[in-house]
Amino acid sequence: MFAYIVRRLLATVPLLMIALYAVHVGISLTTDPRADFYLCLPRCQDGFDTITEAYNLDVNVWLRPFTWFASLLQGELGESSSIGEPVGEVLRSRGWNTALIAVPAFVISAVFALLLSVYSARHQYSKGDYFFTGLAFFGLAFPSFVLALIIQNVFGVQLENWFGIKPFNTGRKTGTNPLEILRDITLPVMSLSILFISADSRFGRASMLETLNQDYIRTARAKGLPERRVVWKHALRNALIPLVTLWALNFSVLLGGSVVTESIFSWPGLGPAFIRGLFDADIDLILGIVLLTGMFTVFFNLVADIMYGVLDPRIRLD
Amino acid sequence: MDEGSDFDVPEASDRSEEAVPLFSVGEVEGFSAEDAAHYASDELEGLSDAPKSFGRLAWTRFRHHRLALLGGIGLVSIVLMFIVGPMLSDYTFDQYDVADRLLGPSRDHWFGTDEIGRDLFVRTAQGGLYSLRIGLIAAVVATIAGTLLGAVAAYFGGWTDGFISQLINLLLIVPALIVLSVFSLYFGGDANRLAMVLAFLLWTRIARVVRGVVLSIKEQEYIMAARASGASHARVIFRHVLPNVIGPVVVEVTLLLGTVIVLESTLSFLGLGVQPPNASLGTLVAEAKGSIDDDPLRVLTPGMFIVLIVLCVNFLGDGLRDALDPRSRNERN
Amino acid sequence: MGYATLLTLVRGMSGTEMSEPLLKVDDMSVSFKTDAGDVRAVSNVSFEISPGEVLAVVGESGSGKSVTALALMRLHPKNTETTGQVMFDGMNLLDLPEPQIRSIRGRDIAMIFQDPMTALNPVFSVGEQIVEAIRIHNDVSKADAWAKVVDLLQLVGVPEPKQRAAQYPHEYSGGMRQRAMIAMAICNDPKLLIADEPTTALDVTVQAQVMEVLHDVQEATGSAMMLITHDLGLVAGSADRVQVMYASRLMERGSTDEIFYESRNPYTRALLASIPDLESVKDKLDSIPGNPPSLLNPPSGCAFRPRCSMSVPQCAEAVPELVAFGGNHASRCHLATEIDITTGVNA
Amino acid sequence: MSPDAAADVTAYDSGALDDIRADEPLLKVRDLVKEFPIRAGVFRRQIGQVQAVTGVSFDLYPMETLGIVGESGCGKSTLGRSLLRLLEPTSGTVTFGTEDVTAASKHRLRELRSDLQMVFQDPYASLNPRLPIRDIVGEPMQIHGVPKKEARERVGDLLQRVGLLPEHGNRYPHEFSGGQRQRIGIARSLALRPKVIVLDEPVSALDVSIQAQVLNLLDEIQTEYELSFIFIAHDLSVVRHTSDRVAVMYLGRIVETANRQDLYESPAHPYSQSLLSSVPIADPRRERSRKRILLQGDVPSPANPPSGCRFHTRCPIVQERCKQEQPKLQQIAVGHQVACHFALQPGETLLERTEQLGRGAQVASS
Repeated sequence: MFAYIVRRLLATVPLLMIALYAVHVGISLTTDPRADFYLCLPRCQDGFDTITEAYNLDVNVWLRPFTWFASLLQGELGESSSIGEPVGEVLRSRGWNTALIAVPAFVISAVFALLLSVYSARHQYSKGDYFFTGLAFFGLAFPSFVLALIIQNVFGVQLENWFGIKPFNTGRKTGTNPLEILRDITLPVMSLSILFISADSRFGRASMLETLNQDYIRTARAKGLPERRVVWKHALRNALIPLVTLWALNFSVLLGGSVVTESIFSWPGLGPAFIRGLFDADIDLILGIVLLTGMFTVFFNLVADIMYGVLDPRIRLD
Repeated sequence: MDEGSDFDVPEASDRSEEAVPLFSVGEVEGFSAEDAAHYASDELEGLSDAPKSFGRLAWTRFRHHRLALLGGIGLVSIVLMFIVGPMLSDYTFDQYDVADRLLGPSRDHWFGTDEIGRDLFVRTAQGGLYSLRIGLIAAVVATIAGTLLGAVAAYFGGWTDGFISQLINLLLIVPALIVLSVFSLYFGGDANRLAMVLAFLLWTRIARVVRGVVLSIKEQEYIMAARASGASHARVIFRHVLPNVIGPVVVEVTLLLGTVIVLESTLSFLGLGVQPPNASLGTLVAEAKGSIDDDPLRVLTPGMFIVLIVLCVNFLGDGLRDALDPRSRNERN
Repeated sequence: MGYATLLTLVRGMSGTEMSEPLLKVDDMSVSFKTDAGDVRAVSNVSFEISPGEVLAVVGESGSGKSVTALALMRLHPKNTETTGQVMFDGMNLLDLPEPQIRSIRGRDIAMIFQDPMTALNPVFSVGEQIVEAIRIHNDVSKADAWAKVVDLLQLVGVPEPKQRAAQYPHEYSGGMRQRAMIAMAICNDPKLLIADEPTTALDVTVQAQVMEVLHDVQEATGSAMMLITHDLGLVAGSADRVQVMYASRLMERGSTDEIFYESRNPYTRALLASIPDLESVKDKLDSIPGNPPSLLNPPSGCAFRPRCSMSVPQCAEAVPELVAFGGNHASRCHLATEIDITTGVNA
Repeated sequence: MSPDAAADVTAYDSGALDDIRADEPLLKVRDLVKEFPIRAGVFRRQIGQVQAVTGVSFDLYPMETLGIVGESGCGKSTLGRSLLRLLEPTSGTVTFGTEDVTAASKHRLRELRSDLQMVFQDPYASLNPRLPIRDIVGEPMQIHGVPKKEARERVGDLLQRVGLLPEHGNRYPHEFSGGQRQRIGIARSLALRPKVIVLDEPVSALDVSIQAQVLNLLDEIQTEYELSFIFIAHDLSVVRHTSDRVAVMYLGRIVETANRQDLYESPAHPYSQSLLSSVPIADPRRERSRKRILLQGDVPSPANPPSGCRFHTRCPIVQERCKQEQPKLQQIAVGHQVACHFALQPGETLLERTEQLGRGAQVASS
């Protein structure tokens, strides 16, 4: 088991490095933090040199990532130029905010998607199945920004216009008591959940249907098991196997910060920081976020594979 | 091809039933060597009028798929509206009139006007076409690249397969939107370059599907039968492998088209995609989002067009999947 | 061997005396709804099984033999309509409420399926799956059930049953899995065992082992058995009575000897004649021309008519009735009485 | 029956048979071995190999049918495919007439395939679903440069010969039943006028009543086209019906070969006897009076075959020597070879031998 984990990490870490390298070179090739200084050059030579040094701009573009890697090895992530804090600090505080909506959204979407998949698969071609499948189709067609804007407008603004009540906040306030936080997170969590439920429930339905058509389900029924037990014990455990990978992917995406939803709800998470970093050519911040999301992906994929082994005895991890 | 086969290939299973499909629809009646002529003349004719090729059969199944038909018709009407609509309008895409700013829908301006008085109907139509164009180019490029790389990986196996699979993993490791944002901000711009960036990220989906299909086709007995007849590798690939890949690829392309349109509009919404003076549905939403509280319709109209287009495309893809996937033949009742 | 022959004889005799059948299927029809219309997979089938007897249901693929078994257990797919009556223990299984039919499944009637590779759930150990079958119908502790599982596995010839019980299906070979399936089927001493092509997926030598086990347990428990198969060889060695199905209908039924030596049905006779013999060589096999009919669009009258060497104009007009020949022997053929039973493959 | 059966045989001839006499074997197989690598891990390293076929030798004579029987995993299908180099043999030779097939160049192999053909087991998987029957049957001729017009006519003739109509050429595989598809597969294999056809379980996917049709058809075309068959099957009754000589395989090796009569009436290898005794007979009286030998356990995995005689783990008359020493194929009568240290004498049954060894009780049943 331990050997397996080590081997997996050894196989994926280089991939992560290549990705970071590509992002670094890509940004370096197309931006120059000294852009403003070129116009005033002889006068502001000092400032020009300071930035050149700070960003190692005299090093060849293709070699520049290695300086970054070198400082990474010493635990240094650099300083975010757009926010003005150390990248590590930005990732920590913003990551916390992101987690505040990512974890509930993940849990809610996983649970609902699972319930809907089981329902739709058990009642295939029933009215309820058509309804939920239709809804999922509809939800899948919504770009996240359209959905978030609508939810923000309806629940954050129009409720107040129509009924004079304002149950939810449209962004992160500073409150720390649980009720405040609940008011803050409801709308972004709702937006994210709807998107993920739509995608996962269709996948889950297909997986569940395939499992319910297997011979061993017929065997379970022939034993005299109640349908509830056939579905929740015999079918679900098999149907979960492909879903686990999907969830791992979802969770790492959510934890990496959803750029669109967080921006729309003015949520001080990783997403808006990333966008700002992009426009300001804040290379250290971008790399920090790519590193973080990449690590999440690697980690949760590993978790998914271990879960595989737990769920399916045919898979041996060694 | 043979060198690559590992030990799960060869032994024939000893099944001895399942000879006649239980409910084959176009079943031909029986023949023995002796009285074939007699049988065929009266039994065969009544059952099916024309030989049913795979394509024909798929088309029949597709026609019976109501959602798919709806998707197809919807998509065609939206595109027609986008093309014909602006011709009927008195306004053009970038003609502005500050006196007419922020008008609501009227007979003159069907969807109203924006902050500098441009006609929103014409802008929506043009933006929609622009979105579709990017989506199509990206989907086509991703499909060609994905099909080639996926087929090559599966057909040759070994190190080629390993390399391409790792490339796919690489693109999976960092979330798509993050990479896309970086690349489209710095390499994007006009429609073609944005489409290339999108395609660069999305070819992996096609490649994975094609790789899987080719791997399973490679093991089919008809491939071995063709080789037993003396067919060359080229003949096997072009006559026996690729035609059987087309179905799954077509399905995947339609689904991909939906994804591309959503991704493009998202990027454009974030300001990372289409740049002014061009507009796509995503930028139209972004332009209007500031005034959403006073005038939600201006956000909803382009937003809903994205939803409608993607919905139609997905319906189409779903129908094609049912029509082209032989396994789903008897599933519906 | 003598013992078995004796048993068959005893059963054959007692069969006539026994008045109360265990299972009585009356005029059962099963149809599937498909895109292309309704498909009748079983048409007006009636039969009985007496306690302790082995009834073989024989037919080619698509003849409706497996559907019959699934339908009387109500395990068929959803888009199915079943009519008729299936009496078991004084109850009609076809309109029993769901909880009651469930309490019969696995306890009074148990099934063994064709493909042991797919019929066991891959994610639970073999022991767990049998324990579940025991505990769903009996109020016993897990430990007691587990002990019984070990005994059962021993009984069906799984070596080292204690260790094997904790293993997963993928760690079993094909033959061992089918033994485990048998253990699961007999764990509640069912009155009726339905074996649906129990050896089709197995190699010949393993097939012989599994049939042997099946027989031993059937005799040991005194269960009746409905053996569904396409293999007439299997039937010859193990059935008391046989019924032959073709294109959804029962074509002929009778004692094993009546079917093999005195068949009064052209289909049965042609089927027997088309089997290559292991112990002698013929120049040319007597093949049946044509193909089994499409159930979607069955021929008028007798379904076998287009392939039958004896057909007369009458065959196209009406579906023949079952003609009885004393005892349990009956044949569905207009010409049943005219068939010369002294000629034939085995006679 | 077919008017042109003998007329243009030479048109597609590879020429490999020009110099052999009629009583010489058409196909000589010597020490054929086919190994498959077992790979594992991220880098797909080879961690071992499966010997699917181990040192198989036999001859096939003109117009003869050689049956190859065995249980799943015994390597019979792999053997069939290796003969035609559809799987590249690991070692050994296959000589067709005067020519070494295993050494032939790719180009020459293609020519040779006009003489060596194959019919596959699965009538659903062996026909490309996208092509009309006309193209499926005509493809070999297209590849080997038969003029289009002639090819079209011959496709019609071939379809008619296998019991279909020329008009069926326009139809697609899914419109046919299993038996009809198998006829189409046979028509395809006949297209180039081959000398040898390897039939890989040609009827095992078919219903009994259809089986007989196809077997009769095969019988007819063999005489008509003067073909030699290698008939691979697991069904011993079918093999008895079709074959002149029979080879029994177990875990990659031939354990016994004999002509049909000898093999079925006095099998000398304990495996052959138990295999025969396992087959149920469709005759209740004979079945009741039969004594059956039950082998213990399943066939071992070919990835890890037993030492010595590969059958020793299941053999009811196993001796110490069998575990150490691998028996060679030895002649025990004319044309009858067996690979067993303790082969059964003519007329001796396995049951008698086990009783002699005091093991009778464990193996016999009725």
